[in-house]
Amino acid sequence: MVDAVKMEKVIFEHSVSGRRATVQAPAVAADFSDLPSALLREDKPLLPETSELQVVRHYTRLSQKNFSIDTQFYPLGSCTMKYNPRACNTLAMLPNFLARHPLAPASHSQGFLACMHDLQEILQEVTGMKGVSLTPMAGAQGEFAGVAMIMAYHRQRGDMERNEIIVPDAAHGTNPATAVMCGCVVKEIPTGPDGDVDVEALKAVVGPNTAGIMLTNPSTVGVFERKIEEISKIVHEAGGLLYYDGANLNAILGKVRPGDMGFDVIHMNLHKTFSTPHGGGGPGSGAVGVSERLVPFMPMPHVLKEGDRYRYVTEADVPDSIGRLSGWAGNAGVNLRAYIYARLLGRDGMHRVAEFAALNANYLQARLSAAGFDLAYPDRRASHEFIVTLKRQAKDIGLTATDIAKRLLDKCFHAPTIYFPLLLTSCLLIETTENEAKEDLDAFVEAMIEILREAEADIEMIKGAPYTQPVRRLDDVKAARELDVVWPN
Amino acid sequence: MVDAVKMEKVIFEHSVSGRRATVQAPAVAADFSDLPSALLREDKPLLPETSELQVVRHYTRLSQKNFSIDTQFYPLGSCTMKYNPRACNTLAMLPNFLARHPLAPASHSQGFLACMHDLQEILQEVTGMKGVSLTPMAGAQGEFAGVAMIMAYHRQRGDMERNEIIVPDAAHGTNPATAVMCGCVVKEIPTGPDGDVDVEALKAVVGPNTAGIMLTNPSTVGVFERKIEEISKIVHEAGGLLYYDGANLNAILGKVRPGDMGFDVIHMNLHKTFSTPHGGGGPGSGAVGVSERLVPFMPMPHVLKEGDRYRYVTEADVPDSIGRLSGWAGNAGVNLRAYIYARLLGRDGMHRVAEFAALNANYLQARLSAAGFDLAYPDRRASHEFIVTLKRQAKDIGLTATDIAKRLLDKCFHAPTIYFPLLLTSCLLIETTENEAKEDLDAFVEAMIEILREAEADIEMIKGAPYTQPVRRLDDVKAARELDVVWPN
Amino acid sequence: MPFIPHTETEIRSMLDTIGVNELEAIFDEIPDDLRCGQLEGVPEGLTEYEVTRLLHQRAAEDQALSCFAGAGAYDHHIPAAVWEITTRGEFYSAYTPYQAEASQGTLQLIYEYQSMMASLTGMDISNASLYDGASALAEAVLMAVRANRKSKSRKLLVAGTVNPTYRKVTNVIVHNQNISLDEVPFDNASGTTVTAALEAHAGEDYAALVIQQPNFFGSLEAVDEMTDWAHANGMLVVAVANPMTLAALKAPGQWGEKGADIACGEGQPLGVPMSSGGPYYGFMCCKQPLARQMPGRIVGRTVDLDGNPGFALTLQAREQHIRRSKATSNICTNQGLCVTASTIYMSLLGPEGLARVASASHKNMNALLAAIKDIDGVSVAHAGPSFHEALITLSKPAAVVIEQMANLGFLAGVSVSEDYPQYENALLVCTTETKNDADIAAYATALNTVLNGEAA
Amino acid sequence: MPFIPHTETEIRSMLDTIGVNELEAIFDEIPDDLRCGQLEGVPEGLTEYEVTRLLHQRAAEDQALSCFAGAGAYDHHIPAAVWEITTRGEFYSAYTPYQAEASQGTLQLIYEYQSMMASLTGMDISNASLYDGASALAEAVLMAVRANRKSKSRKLLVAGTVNPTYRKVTNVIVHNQNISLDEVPFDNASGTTVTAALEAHAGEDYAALVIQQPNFFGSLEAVDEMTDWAHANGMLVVAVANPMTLAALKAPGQWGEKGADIACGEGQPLGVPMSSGGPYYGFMCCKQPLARQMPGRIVGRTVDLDGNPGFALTLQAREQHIRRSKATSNICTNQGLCVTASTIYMSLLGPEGLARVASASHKNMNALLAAIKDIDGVSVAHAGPSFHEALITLSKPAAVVIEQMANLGFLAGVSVSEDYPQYENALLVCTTETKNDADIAAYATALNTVLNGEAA
Ligand SMILES: Cc1ncc(COP(=O)(O)O)c(C=O)c1O
Ligand SMILES: Cc1ncc(COP(=O)(O)O)c(C=O)c1O
Repeated sequence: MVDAVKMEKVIFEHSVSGRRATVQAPAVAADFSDLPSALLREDKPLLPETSELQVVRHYTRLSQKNFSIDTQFYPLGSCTMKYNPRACNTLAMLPNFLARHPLAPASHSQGFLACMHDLQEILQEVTGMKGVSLTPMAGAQGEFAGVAMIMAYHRQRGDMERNEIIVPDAAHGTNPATAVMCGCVVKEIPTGPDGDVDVEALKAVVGPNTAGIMLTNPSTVGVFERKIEEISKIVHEAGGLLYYDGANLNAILGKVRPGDMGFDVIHMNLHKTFSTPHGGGGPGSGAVGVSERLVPFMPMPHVLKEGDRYRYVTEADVPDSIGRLSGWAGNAGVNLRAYIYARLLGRDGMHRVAEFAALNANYLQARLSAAGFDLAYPDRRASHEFIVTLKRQAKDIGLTATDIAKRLLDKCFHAPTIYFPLLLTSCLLIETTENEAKEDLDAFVEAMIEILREAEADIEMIKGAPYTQPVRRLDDVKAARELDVVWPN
Repeated sequence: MVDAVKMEKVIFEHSVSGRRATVQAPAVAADFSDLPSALLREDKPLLPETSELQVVRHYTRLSQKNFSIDTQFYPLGSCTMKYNPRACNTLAMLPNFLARHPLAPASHSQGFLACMHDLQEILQEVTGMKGVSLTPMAGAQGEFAGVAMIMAYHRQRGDMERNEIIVPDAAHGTNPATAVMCGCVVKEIPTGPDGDVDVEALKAVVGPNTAGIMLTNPSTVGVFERKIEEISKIVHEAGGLLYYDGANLNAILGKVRPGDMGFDVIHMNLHKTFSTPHGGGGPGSGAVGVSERLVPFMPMPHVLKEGDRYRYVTEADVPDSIGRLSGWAGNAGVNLRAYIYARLLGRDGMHRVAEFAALNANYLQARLSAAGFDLAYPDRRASHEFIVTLKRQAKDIGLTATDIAKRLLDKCFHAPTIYFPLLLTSCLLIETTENEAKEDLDAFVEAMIEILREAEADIEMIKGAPYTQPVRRLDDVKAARELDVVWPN
Repeated sequence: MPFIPHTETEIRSMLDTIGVNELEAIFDEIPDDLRCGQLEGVPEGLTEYEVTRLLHQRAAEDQALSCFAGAGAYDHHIPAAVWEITTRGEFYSAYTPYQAEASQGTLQLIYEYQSMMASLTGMDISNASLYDGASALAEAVLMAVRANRKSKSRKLLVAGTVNPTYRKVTNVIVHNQNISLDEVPFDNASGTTVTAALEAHAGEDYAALVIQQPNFFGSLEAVDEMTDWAHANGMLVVAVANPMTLAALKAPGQWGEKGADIACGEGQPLGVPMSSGGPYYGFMCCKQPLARQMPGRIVGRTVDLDGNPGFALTLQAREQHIRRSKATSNICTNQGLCVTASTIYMSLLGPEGLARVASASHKNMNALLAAIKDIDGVSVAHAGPSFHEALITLSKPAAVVIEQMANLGFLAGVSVSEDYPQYENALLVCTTETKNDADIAAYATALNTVLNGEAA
Repeated sequence: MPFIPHTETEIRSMLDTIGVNELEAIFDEIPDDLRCGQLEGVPEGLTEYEVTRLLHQRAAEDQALSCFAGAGAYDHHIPAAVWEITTRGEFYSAYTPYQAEASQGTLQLIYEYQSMMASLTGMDISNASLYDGASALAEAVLMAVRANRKSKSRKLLVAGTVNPTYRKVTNVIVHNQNISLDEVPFDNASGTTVTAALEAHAGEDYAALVIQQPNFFGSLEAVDEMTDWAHANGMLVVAVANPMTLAALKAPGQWGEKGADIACGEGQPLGVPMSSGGPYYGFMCCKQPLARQMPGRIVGRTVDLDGNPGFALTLQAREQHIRRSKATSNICTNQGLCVTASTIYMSLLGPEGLARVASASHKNMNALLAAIKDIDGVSVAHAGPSFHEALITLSKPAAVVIEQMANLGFLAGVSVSEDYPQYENALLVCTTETKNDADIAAYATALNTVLNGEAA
């Protein structure tokens, strides 16, 4: 039975020359006859020529082909797929907020600036840092800002040689990539069998060229770095600074503060811990917090409060700033959503985030372990996420992480993370946030058990999954080999 | 393969005692100790105890189980499923409009009242009537207002005997039901083989007790009543008034005006012709327009313009009004949407509505006829809709209207109307509005041909349709016999 | 051509298929002399941007007032999720769920709604909505007359404390069928119905007694006694209820010995914006024996060909599209989308949340009365507890006060002396959970200024 | 507990399963002395209603000004459908489409987006977005340095008419890698780059020449000549474009003989609200040979196990999660939701609609300049055509004028003398299709009042 409900043409296939959504453009025909004709375009760009109804229908139907937090449990490790409160969206999209030009004078922007200032203060408090700038537009840009500040700090002290950034092998790919973008050399150190950093390896690599270390804590393998104080001491004594990759902040929010652990700079993924939506790929916000010594270097602009008035800093206020990272002030609308979320949570709510994220993760870990799944770090507490390894099942019945991931889709669960961290093969990185209810975790466990049974009975069936999605398993190799990235190919 | 994606529990199954969406209620616990305890409830009402995420997820998922204009072509005859422009919704929901209490003083309501006044004027113009009241809350209430005005008119003239309302047998069920609600006796007259009213039968039934006739034109069988002027004369000469059921106004908007055809009162389904959404069952708006003689009887309140100020009429302004039909002024927010739609269309747009609705209907009729489907009225023009009869296919291969309807769902088309008009059995009443594109009509024809072929090959397969929906064909008989209308049953 | 996708080429080819030469030819069955003219009264079309600007201007003219008015329309907080989900295209732009298999979303939601309303009201069954609270009362009255086979009078008793607009609307709708309402006077001092007033009608033939709880003044009626009295006198009991208050107050189904027979009212307090009075929705619930007299749509749970559960419209034989002139009502299109919003609202609030809303609304009224009762020129009309509305009388005409308060940013309340001339300069005031202590203090200050020309 | 569904009973049972006694025990691997304190700096939690009220108040403080400012952020009309669809939960709350089968909606949309952008810019391939226009230029610069294997200098030439903020941001991002930008001076009278200025660098080793069209002043550069010159001198050409203007202007891919090599810029004009400067998105397109140097995600069309078409992320080997320190960029999360909005926007506008937006914006600038050029104290800085922005100089400091105009309800423009000291009291003004004749007249009147203390 062909499932017509699943099909959706490419928008250009709905296009008919001359058709258009007339109410959406000025009533007067276009006329550029006063401009030099050599500078004008001759061809008609390939934009759809469609009616408004066709566009609404097409994209509404496309949207239905996505899994999302609003429709499915989404235990995607490292991604912190929390509920995105609808109020954050509604309020951030109040007409006056949307209509504000980024260069509107401060005199007419006190409402918006007050929100940004309050958010800076809240983030400072929960991270234990001494300054916050909201301008980085995602985690990776926050990392960039952080490493750039570390470099600026060393250089300002005349320390011209420090150009090595130490990165554990379990780190997210953005960490080493960022270090390189900042002109640094990456020194990789291994992770021990218990998930903690190999301190001896660290000791071996620190030295006069050490600019800093980038750490995630809890790390990307889902465990809290117990030797954090020792690491901090080693790096600081060597003259390096500590960078905290705050993508996993959800695991410790309200419990431990990176500032108290000795970090000099942190980026936060507000699109994770502060629940701004991920939007199918972004936008995010990678706000950075810094310790005292890095305050002068923070990226511009941030908001100052003078008396009861707010304004953005100018170059004159912060001569040592690493400068601007975006055209204006970062993803303001995302920061607004984070602010609203923070106010809804409040002090008490902040304390509960990590508590319940960890409760859920440890509960799920215990149940899956009891159900016969192997844990990557069976002797450790889960942080807000944990790793199931499928080495045994892969060997015994050929069941891979990808198979489980695809089959979970048929059971209406988004798959856990399977491609990361790179150092573990055939594993599932499972993160369940504080927002999910016990019965949904239980249902997930049932689904996992069911898949295991199905695989034991008929591994070929599992290899064919998913069966209920708009498409079956896709040919990634063909996608890369026979590149078809624009229509018509 | 069980399609988990299709399943959705009842919300109460997500409920856990003590769980709640805490940010949505005041922080202080409830306390009614100052009220007489005998008047307080002891049991906890069965409302879900769920988290905000669970609620959002549940209802988002439920929504995906609907067909709708925004996702499918929806050729549901008599229902005028037009595109509901998103701007109408967005603008009608501007905070100040939503926050206006119905009894806010006129001095602080000039913006809203101006919109209502302008809409009255526009509707008056396009219907050719002399007054418009926006208060009826749906077509049926518009009918009630219309018949009540007719009765009030006769009574005011001392004409106490007129209590018969003539209704063609093809009329929508609301027509006779309304007449009865107004205390009238229904006189049914037959429809001729060409779809026009049987004039001789009409002549036989009119008389001194005739209060009026309720007509739909084009009628519910999809053809324009050619003898309308004659009918008008017959009824008026007998002392009766003419009621126009404007549910089909889309067929003539910008082409003919009911006022010019001699009608005394019309109701409009703004949720059809003026494209306010149908909302899965409402709300609608059944604005009424009246000829000169019925102006004093219009339902309250409507908006007056005095100089450049607007206000609602009071009882003192319109002592002969039939009175109020709703707590305030009808479905104000729906009327706002209709107003916005009318302004987007404007004069030119109004002229094109019927033109293109009829073009689409006649094109589809011609194509389906050429494809071998029988038309109920092969010698007539389609108005904005038309009827395909399946008598032949029912006899030959047992294919019914219901079968086609259900199978169309599998092909991603909403079914045409199959339950109405009652006088034709096994037929499809097909309405395609002006908003649908030619290729979508063509695709519909292809689907119809395909179903015919499928039925010829395997009628049992067709009887099992639909296969792709969240449920297969439902047992209506069981639903009525073993009534399960509240949870837990 | 707004919203019309046809290109010239397509129009030509479609006309060819039809076999005509021009668009006009499609209308050749319409007599020439009936063709309409230029429609000069309709303004030229605007682009979406122009309309957007116009509507923003119009909205800006209607400054939002701090709302202390109720009288049937209430200013509650509506969670953002409610309308974001309600206006999703699949709910917003669907028709009535006649094709059940393609409408499971709407159908299941209505089933859930029915369950919630039946429980809130303590009834066995709920319909899928009527137009609004006022017209729902009219339908309840018609239903009671149909259902009470023993009564022949076509008359009902209605407490004078029932919303006067509801009574007017009901009268407009039912009087054509020679049904009439007799008013039971209330006690001016307490603002509630006293038994003596009912006793005056003992033994008379009435189809039903209509009681509103909390009543129009926000006061609490002795519903148990009234219900028992009505039943003892062969009448049915129609309850008019504010569903928000049912989180706290005894459900109509539990009034007295046997409970009210029909409960109806305005659904607006449950997640529907005030929006100038509509769209709202009327709810109606009843006891099982009356089910087949119920007007409006009902959704039932059943099974599909595979035996899986599913939902469909049921008991349609009551409705106009089947039963025509013998239907229980002419209602067809109802207020589905508002019911969608309410169902989501009730799910977000839950029993505890709704009770908190009720409690905060009530406590704010206590606080408001405390804050204004000593202002010169203000008297609180009724002794006894108020839920979240109360009647006050003023030293100046209510209309004047309302106008001047509006200029200070407040919707002061609703003037009711027209309907209740026994109270001079009477203002019905209301508080919901959206008010805080500062709002109440500001209101009191403004009222003092308006009445006494000075700041408090 | 905001957004936390756990009941006490559930917490107990979950702790039992884990095998601990209390919540705190889950954190027993964290050293005690690291536990954080009370977080006194965080205010108490608010209910959604309280936050709603607070944010409405804050928004009301920022009165919307009639916007005549551009400089990279533009006040275009955004059809209502755009964000109503974009914020549907399925787009809004989905992650990056790593699980392709469960993300076909987002993936197909991005494929459509790539196709539209590639066509608008006249390029072969587009990525799925970068952060914003400014940082996109930085990525383009890094990409050009990687791609131009013949160049060893790690230097680029940049026209002085390229948005100065973009140049600053680029510098912040690339200087760590010892890449630097040399500025090409422009002609003060025309506000455009003249060939002589380029000729000064003939034969020098630069990786690329960066050209903005229309340039920062809204003036039109001789892009064909500049492109050919750069190519003749072994440089790549990086075009910075406003995609709205590409409905009218020659696509960068067609500049000169061979076309620019990389096109980038700010996507905001295509359906993204001004929103205080973000989130916007940077677009980037290039010619086929440079494809594997492209930063960011790319979606490709492929087939599934049944041979049906489907979409997936492709060329991931360039990206940080695979290539780590050797990736083409560190970008991971991009600006997907804004791309969603833009794709819907472009579909609603189509080629003709976008051209009309461009044309109306341009004509309004002609009208504005005509309306203000004779006001005492105003001079138009540049001869030659402007697209929809232009530089004017004033008799008073721009900052003062902006402040006073704001008090009259206008955002007068952007002050640019800090970046271009050669122009005194310079204001960059902009018009879009949202302005009408009355708006322009009102602006002129207000400007005259501010400059000359009187009504026009
Ligand atoms: C551990 C870690 N670090 C860094 C990042 C990068 O953040 P972003 O994607 O916002 O750039 C991510 C998320 O993707 C992450 O999981
Ligand atoms: C011909 C006709 N008349 C009357 C009605 C009743 O209108 P409503 O459903 O708005 O009450 C309808 C639509 O349902 C109809 O199609």
